[in-house]
Amino acid sequence: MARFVLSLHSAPSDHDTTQRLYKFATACLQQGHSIDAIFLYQQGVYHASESINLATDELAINSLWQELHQHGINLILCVTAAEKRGLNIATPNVFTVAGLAEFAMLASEADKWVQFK
Amino acid sequence: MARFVLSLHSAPSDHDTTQRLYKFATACLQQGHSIDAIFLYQQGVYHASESINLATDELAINSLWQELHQHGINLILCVTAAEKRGLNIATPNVFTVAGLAEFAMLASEADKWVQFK
Amino acid sequence: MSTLHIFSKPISYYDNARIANLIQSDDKVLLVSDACFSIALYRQLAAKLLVLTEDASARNVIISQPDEGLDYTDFVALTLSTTQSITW
Amino acid sequence: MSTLHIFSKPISYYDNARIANLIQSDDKVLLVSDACFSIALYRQLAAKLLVLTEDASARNVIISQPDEGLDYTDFVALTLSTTQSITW
Amino acid sequence: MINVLVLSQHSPFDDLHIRDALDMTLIFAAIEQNISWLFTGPAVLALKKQQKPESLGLKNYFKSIKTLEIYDVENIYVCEKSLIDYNLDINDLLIDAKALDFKAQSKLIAQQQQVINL
Amino acid sequence: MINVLVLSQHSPFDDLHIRDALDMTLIFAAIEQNISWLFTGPAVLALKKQQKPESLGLKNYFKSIKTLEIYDVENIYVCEKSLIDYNLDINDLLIDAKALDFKAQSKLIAQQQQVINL
Repeated sequence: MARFVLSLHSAPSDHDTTQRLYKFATACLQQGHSIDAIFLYQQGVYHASESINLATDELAINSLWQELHQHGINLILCVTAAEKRGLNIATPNVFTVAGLAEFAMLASEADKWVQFK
Repeated sequence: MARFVLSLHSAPSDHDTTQRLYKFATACLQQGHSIDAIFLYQQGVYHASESINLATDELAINSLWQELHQHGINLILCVTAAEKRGLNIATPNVFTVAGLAEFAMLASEADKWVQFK
Repeated sequence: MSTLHIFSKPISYYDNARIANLIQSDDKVLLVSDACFSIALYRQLAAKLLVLTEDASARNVIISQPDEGLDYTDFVALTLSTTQSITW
Repeated sequence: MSTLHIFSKPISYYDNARIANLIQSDDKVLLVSDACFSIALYRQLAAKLLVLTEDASARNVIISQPDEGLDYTDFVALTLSTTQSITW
Repeated sequence: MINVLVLSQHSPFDDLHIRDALDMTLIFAAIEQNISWLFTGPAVLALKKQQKPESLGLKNYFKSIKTLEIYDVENIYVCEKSLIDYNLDINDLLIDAKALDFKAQSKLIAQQQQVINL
Repeated sequence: MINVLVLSQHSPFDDLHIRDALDMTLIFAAIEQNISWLFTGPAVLALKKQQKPESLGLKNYFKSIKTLEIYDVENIYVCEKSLIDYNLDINDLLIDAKALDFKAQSKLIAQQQQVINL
């Protein structure tokens, strides 16, 4: 069984990439693999904004993150990338604020790193 | 003397476009033209995030907006685009929250609309 | 030793002539999202293209021979059967 | 009746063959930001290119004949001397 | 009344580009300006029939594109060359649109007071 | 120790792409992995000498790129074809970099455990 890290590079307005990351992560877990971390980098940091609240006919982004969090996946917000983009990192709900170094160490130990953008 | 509207379509991490919009707006005013509005649309809405706070060797984005605001320019945050992108529109500081209709009316009356991206 | 190349946009988004030079004959090319619209235009990158089936059908695109449709289980397996992936 | 076409990235970012068909002989082409790096590659769009001087010099790029360097005053005037602008 | 052209060049699910352009087009129609919308490059795919993004959990905004006809937005144009590139015929599109060659597109642009590339 | 390749394809002031890639490269060097950085397409322009973004009010991150040598990041590669496209010579670059043809780039990619396109 393999160890994965995933990273998300596009903003929450890219609904299509978000649902693909979610489905890939779910499929990993279903096949018995582990996901050591999902990392929000570049425009992906805006997923940690507290105000994402879309209409009912839109992708339920918050629920997807909530579900991945409940599966025990470490959801990491890159503090450097977030600060550069003016994101308030005080209240990142299901996300853990961490530095690049922590993520790079997780990535170095993983078997596979798959980027989503 | 002409009436302009300007729109910004890229995120605050695009420092280069931000400084260009600022310099263009300043040059308009210096030549006696008026700017009826600067409109934040698409990824540009993230400029209204309250937390933009960059290091001292970075572009002073907040000061640029403050200055344009002090020149009496109407800085408009598109509420539709902001909500779709998970931006908290409760505290938009120097920006006015408005709908697309308001901006479209301003744009229809202006002589020129220049996009920055 | 092979690489998985993942594309999510129509090929006109990429510098395809340059990228084509970086794809080896035993590499895999996977089309997801809006890349599925233009399967035919991706033929220049690989003789056989892998396509995420649910992304293609949501776009009313039919996958036909020699290309192959994949589900997410296949997608995960593909990342494990290749040495590394590049999301272009 | 002429259009101002504004480009801010190297030409490889754009579908240049398609855009070239939409540029008329009396239109103006202005290069700003990273478009300044590749002035020569933009020659296919216009015989004479207008370039934002301060963006070019920050990138260690020299503007030479037949191209013309503009400051922001010129840029504003250019938007007024053309009918409409397109920021590509 | 002014002539405004919205220009779309992005593929259907590339961020919210097409949806932003749709909002802009509908608003200019609502305030009774003479609005036109030109689809070029991969944006022509946004007019392709029988797409079902709801199967992916995504909003089916193609339904909203069809409402353009209800709101009397009649000036919908597509790049003829781009239709060919993506192997589409004018009859494969979900609304009535006029296919324009490059010369006609240039003429359309020249008639506008404002061109908005979204 | 694993082999990690950071891939840059964006132009120098296109958002923060090159700066994100620089951060990633420096971090992998700091945690002592075998990091390489390949510049291809317009990203090769990020290594062009004597740029002065501070004249525009922008941070001069080229100074930080020069520190790669201090941190012993030695595996800096540029696409030979892209250098030609942008009329640059290997001596026009602000740090020592190896120009690679496509075959050598493919070989470099094949040697990696992870390739990160930023």
